[in-house]
Amino acid sequence: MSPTIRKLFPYMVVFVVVGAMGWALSFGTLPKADFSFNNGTEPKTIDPAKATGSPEGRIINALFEGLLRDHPLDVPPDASGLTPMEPRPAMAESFTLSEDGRTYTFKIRPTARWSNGEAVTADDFVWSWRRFLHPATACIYAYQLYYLTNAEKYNTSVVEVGDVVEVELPDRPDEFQPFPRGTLLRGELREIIKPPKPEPIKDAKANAKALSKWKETWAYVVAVNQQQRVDEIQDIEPTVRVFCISPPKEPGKLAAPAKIEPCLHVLIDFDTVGVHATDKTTLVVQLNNRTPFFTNLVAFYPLHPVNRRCVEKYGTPNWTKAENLVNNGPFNMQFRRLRDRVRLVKNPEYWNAENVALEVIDALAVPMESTSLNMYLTGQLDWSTTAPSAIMPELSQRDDFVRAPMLTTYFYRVNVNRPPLDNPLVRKALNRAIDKSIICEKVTKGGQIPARSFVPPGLAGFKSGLAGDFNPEEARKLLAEAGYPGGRGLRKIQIVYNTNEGHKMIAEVIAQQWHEHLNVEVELRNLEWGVFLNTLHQVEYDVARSAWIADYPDPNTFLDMFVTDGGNNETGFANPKYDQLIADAASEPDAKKRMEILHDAEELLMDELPIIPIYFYVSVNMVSPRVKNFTANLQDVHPLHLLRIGKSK
Amino acid sequence: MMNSPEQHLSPKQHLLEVDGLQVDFKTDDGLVQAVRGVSFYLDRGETLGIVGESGSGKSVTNLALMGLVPRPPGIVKSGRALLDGQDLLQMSDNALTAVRGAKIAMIFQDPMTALNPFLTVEEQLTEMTILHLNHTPAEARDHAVSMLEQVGIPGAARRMRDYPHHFSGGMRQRVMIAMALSCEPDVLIADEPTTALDVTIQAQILDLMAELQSEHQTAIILITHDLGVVASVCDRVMVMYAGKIVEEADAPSLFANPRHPYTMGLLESVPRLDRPHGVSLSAIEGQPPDLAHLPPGCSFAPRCPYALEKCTVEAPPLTDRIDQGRFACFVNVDDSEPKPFAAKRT
Amino acid sequence: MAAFLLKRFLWMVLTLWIVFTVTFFLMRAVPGGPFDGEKQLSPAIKRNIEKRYHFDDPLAVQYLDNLRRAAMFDFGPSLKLEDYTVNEVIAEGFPISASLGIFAMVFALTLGTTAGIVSAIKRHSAYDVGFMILATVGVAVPNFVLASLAVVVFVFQVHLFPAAGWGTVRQLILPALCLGAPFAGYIARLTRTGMLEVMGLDYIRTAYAKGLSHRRVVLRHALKGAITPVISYLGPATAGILTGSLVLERIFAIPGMGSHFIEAATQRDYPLAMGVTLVYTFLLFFMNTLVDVSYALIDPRIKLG
Amino acid sequence: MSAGTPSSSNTDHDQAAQQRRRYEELLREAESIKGVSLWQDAWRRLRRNRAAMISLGFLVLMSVSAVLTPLAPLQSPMASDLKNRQLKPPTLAAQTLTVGEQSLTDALQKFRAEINALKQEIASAEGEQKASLIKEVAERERRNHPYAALWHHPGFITSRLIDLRMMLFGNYSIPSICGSDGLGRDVLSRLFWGARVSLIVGIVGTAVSLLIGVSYGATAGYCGGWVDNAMMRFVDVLYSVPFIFVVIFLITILSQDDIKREYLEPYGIDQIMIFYVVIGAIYWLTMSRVVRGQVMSLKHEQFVDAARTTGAGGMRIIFRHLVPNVMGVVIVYLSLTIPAVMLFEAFLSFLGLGVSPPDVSWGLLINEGVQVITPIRTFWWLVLFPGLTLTLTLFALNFLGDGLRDALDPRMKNR
Repeated sequence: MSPTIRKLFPYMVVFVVVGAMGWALSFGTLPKADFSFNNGTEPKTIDPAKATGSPEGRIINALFEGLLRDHPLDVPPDASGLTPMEPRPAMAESFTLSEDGRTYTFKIRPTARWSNGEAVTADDFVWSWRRFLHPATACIYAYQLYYLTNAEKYNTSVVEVGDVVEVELPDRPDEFQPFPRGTLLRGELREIIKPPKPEPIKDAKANAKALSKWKETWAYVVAVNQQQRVDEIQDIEPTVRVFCISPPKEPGKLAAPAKIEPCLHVLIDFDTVGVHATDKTTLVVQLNNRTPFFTNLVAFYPLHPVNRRCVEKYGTPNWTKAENLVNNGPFNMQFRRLRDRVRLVKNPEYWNAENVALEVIDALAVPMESTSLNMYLTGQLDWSTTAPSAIMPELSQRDDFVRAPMLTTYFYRVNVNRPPLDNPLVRKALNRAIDKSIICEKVTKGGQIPARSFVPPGLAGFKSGLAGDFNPEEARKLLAEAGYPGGRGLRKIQIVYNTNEGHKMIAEVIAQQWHEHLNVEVELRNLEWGVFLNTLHQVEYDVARSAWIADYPDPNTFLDMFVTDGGNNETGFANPKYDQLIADAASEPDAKKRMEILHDAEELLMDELPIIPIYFYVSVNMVSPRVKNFTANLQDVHPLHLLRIGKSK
Repeated sequence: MMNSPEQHLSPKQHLLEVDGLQVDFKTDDGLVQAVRGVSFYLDRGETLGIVGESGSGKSVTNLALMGLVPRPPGIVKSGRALLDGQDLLQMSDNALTAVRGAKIAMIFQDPMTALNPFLTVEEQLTEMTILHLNHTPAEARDHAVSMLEQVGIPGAARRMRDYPHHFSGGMRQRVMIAMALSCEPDVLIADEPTTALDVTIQAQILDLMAELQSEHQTAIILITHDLGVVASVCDRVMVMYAGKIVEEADAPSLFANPRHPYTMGLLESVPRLDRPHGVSLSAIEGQPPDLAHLPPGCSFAPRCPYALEKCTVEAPPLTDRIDQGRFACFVNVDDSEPKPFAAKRT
Repeated sequence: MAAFLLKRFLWMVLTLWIVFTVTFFLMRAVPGGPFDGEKQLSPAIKRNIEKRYHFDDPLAVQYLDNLRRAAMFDFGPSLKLEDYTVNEVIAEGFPISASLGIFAMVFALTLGTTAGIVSAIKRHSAYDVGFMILATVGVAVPNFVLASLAVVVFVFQVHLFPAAGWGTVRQLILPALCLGAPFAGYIARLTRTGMLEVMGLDYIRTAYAKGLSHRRVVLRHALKGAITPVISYLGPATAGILTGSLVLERIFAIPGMGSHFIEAATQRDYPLAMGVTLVYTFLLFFMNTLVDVSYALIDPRIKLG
Repeated sequence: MSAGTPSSSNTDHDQAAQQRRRYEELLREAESIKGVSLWQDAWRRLRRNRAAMISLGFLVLMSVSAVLTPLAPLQSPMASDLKNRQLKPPTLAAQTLTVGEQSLTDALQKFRAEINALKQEIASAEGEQKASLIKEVAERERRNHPYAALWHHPGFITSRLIDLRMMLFGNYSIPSICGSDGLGRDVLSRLFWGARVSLIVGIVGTAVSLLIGVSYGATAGYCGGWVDNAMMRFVDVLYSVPFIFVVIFLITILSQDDIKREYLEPYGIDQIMIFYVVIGAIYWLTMSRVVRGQVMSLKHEQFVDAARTTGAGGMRIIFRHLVPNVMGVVIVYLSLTIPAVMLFEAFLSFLGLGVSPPDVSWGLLINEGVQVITPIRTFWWLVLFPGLTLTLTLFALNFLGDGLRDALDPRMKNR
């Protein structure tokens, strides 16, 4: 290399460094928002259908609006500081419920508008719910609509002979996008031709996979009489056609009455699902059973509508980009910076825009509790949704500390298939050897409530079934009764928890209590989140830390988890009596009686103890005194459009 | 005539006057007295050779003149070194920078490491003349090319842009010489300039130095332990041992008539064509003394075949030789018999 | 030069391929999949998702398919940040990590070399002792401790900087300083040692003998030789800056790439983890190459090859 | 010697003998001057470096106290007292060892009495009953031993050390002069027990890297040619792998329950060992480069040729002749790797991938401390003491490393 280059080298370095620094500084400074809050983590998605967590919920509730919306009652807070919430008309200006409690008729508000100025219609809801339930959208929360007639069948692609079905042909405009869809054919399902069932495989996971693969090779014989392309439905001459999702390579093997055609889905016709638009502003919803909490569900964000044109034009995930998004809530998304913030600005097209006080909101993603607190204390945040537990006692002395019970339970799952934990006496002993009050008092320190039941208190009309409380003497007796006097003969028990300082401390305390009171040897195992979840699903643990947040304010959201083979059971617990009680409750028309049945179910659960409840969460919020209209409630929901900035005292 | 000490000290007559120079080093082993009261002079245009074993203080003496004794651990304890009437040892760092390179230049032993490997020859040559002669870069460049041509580097203009590692050892020493002489200094200190070079190249370099000396009237101090080099180049020779001058004389006189046993030892250890065949070379027995723990008396005494009882107690002063010169020994070597060596531990 | 770069490029491709392969199989060997959520999915829906992301193909097919797409810089959609593709995630996070890294590095280099030179020149002085103790503290204190303490001091005691967040220069300073501190310490020590070593070399004596001023000798003659160890340290330092920022991104709520990696790994977001890993590999390789080139630029004796 | 012994004629014999004597004398003298070996010389220089000596003393003290922790009258590192001692600042209030309500000595006495009673029963029992009783005793020894409540799985040696401690100090234990943590555990005791883990992680992790790095580097350097080329290219490639991520993967996989049970536990491998291996696997790269460079420059030295002429094989030359000669550089590098490894452990603890409770390490302690640094209230003792111990240790290691480098590098001799 020539000396000239070498001589220039230091200057080049300086030039590059200065350039790099200039570039690094070029990320412009943002104008300050009216109101900033810590949303916890980066929302996984702002697609209402796909979101599941509360950070997502806060953003989606600001961007979108459902038929109803949770609104605090205009009453002063009760003794525990709670203001009850009720679902109030939002996109729907009113609704009626039929005599049998199974048909809701919603009237869409004529002033309801999308952010692009178009009117929100009943069809938008039908389409959005259809997308929500469609198996290709793969929504985790789809079961929230299983109360609608045939919704579960549609979602899980179950069809029976005699059903009217819709068949989607593989001619989608964009094969990777489920919407817009390909040509839909409708007709009656005449027959399902099934190839021989595969041999069962020992490994449950592999077996399930093999079965669902096998299911894809079924051939469906359909008498097609309707065709739908884009939006036009045509009645056509009935013809018998045969469809298969993955057609066999040698078609001769299946004795089909016609040529086997490939298709993407064979689902029960969505027209049979209980949601219809009778005109532009009328939405009729039919339910399987009387469902007292259905209005809560309707206000829940997964059921918020999305704009069909927007979704179909840009596709997933591009339609959620700030520049593409069409929404109907009180705020629009100005921009979104990954792991930094979502900036919301007031939506002028919102029907109730005149009552929305905040113009610009920043939803920051600050995952560390201490950082969030620091930012709150220095005025970078007006609302912090978490606080470090070590200084809870100090924080709770402050006026800006808002604490309220929550519909969330912290509990330990116990693997009931593994000896010695298969013995209910052992589980009872373990439960009674945990001093839960000291955990709440000294470890979590946020005013959490020691739990003796699984369902948190505060649900109107529900009386919890209780488990035994802390009593080391009794615990020892139970353990001796189970055949392990003084803990002898009992093997080492392992507690698994996911990486978190709080979980670790609780596990350490419980381990010590079990050792102290029962002489049970305990091993702790810290798992990182992915592995932890897998361990849970495979039910490959002894005792695992868990928590459950209510999806809607009803005991059912807690109790129906533990039906035999329930998706979220994950303890191996199976009790036909329990299953029966849950099923009875679901079809019981009388609200009071239903609550009694649920009480019996919980009593049974607390007697069997596949789970050991530890404590009920409280929501902890630090809210700047200049923020008005912030109310504490059981769901820890704080609608942003109601907040106002006032003068601090 | 010129051999009395008083005249030695007269400032007007000599280009460089060193008087009572003492340099110490603080080391892990204690205080090392590297130079212990050295006095000498240098005239314009003459070549003074300094010989002695490694560690005898010859390099340190000259580094002290340049103000280059590493501090710490070195300290110039006392002495004067007058160059044109200015005391080099008393000068501030800033004043010294004006003298170094401009009035006294230095060539080092190992041309392989003495040039900065990170800079081109041009950069290294021109920065001196820009500094001392106020050359513009263009002038400095022309001057550098002419200097390189003078020292006999072919294609000088082209090679200016080369780095030291592109040159061979001899060429590098030529570059060093060009650099040292580029400001036409009064004194050139050459610290073993040929030791690291091939024999054929040695001669070339020495010739070159002699040639340039006659051209520029530069005084040269040639530090070496090669007596052959001294014999062929130097006007005067100074022999150093353990930080002291043990003998000093005109080159021919010294070779013909060494007065100090150490000088004799040195001369005997050099192969000579005029020596009868079969007589083996004799090395000076024993090891040079540990400068941190010098024996009392003459520091050569433990190795000296002529040593007297007195020598181990009292250090001999420098006395005049019969010809021009001085030596430091109590013994008249012509009258004494050397004793066989018996190792004496210090 | 061109031959060197070409050779390097080929090595980089090989390295990226190895990293790709190892990461691919390692990720799939780790238990737990991307769709194990807290709430269980019905098998039919799970199957739908797996089909969409081609997780039902045989592993070899997936491998080749992913490799083909990765070769075209397409890592596909993120599985956990559902509104983003991996490329978008990297495009948003990388500039932030990079600017944090640049500032930290500039700070570390400026402070480190200055302190190192001063220490070496004023050897055994109070400056030297002070700087070296500070440098060692910088190296010895874990940076999450440093950051936590810095927040308490510089945010709450002295109201100099905002507590956290990203977007303004003031928000950048504190994390950059915390990130750069250990590197500044290390660089200071390297520079000092290098300087001491170089100052004892013959050519420095030559430079002094030429009558150059102290300052000129240090800056023009000694510095280049003294900082070569620093240059070669910059390669590994880049790796350190990358992982160091991971901790600081958490503490200072900075939306860089570090958190993505940890979360992608723990949540089994295969495409994102792959994308981020390959970007980091590329970055490391790029920096190492840059270091080699600058080494050759500074030291004319070194031939690239 | 033969060169100096002329054998031409008898008349020369005396002269030859004389000459030989002189040579021998010369040789002796030379030896006396060389006198000290490289290591002695280095040690001499090191001793003069005050910072390095203080560091060395500190580290020795630290290691000794870590080894002898069970012997020290410390409180239990795991017994928590949420009711009375949660997050209490440093105090001088006396503490004793208790198990539940009673003191440890009482509990021990009671326990021993029970065991003795059982043992007597064994003596009188027969057949099946005897077998079951023996089993019972064994289980009680393991499970119901009062130590189990206060120390996490003390091994045989640790238990005996605790026995000795009980004999020496009884129930007395040092007050919580470093405060107590969020679960009411004594920080001082946790620091000491954490030192055992952290120092072992540092030392063993580094030792693993040493083992791999030195073997690999020495082999590559000695073989040279294409072998060296290939081996070093491999290292180059690995240099560009973002290892931290690989580590996170590895640690999660290997700590997986089924993998652990099936592949690791039968061989007595636990998580902490995985940690060592993984760390060794990262840090060997630089080590191998350093060693290779040294070996390359040494392998043409005469002593290697000499060894070769005596018929030593490649392996023998590498490990017997070359490796000892590169130890100086390696030791310096080691003293700088240990701090890096300990910091890495702290980093992993920050990510929640460190040791699992109730085991404790400094990284874990510091992380717990950092969690409670808040502007509202800071539990300073939770940060200060662990932070200080770790920082001081790393500090000492760094200074010692510097000192060693100066001492072993002859060029730095006079500086």
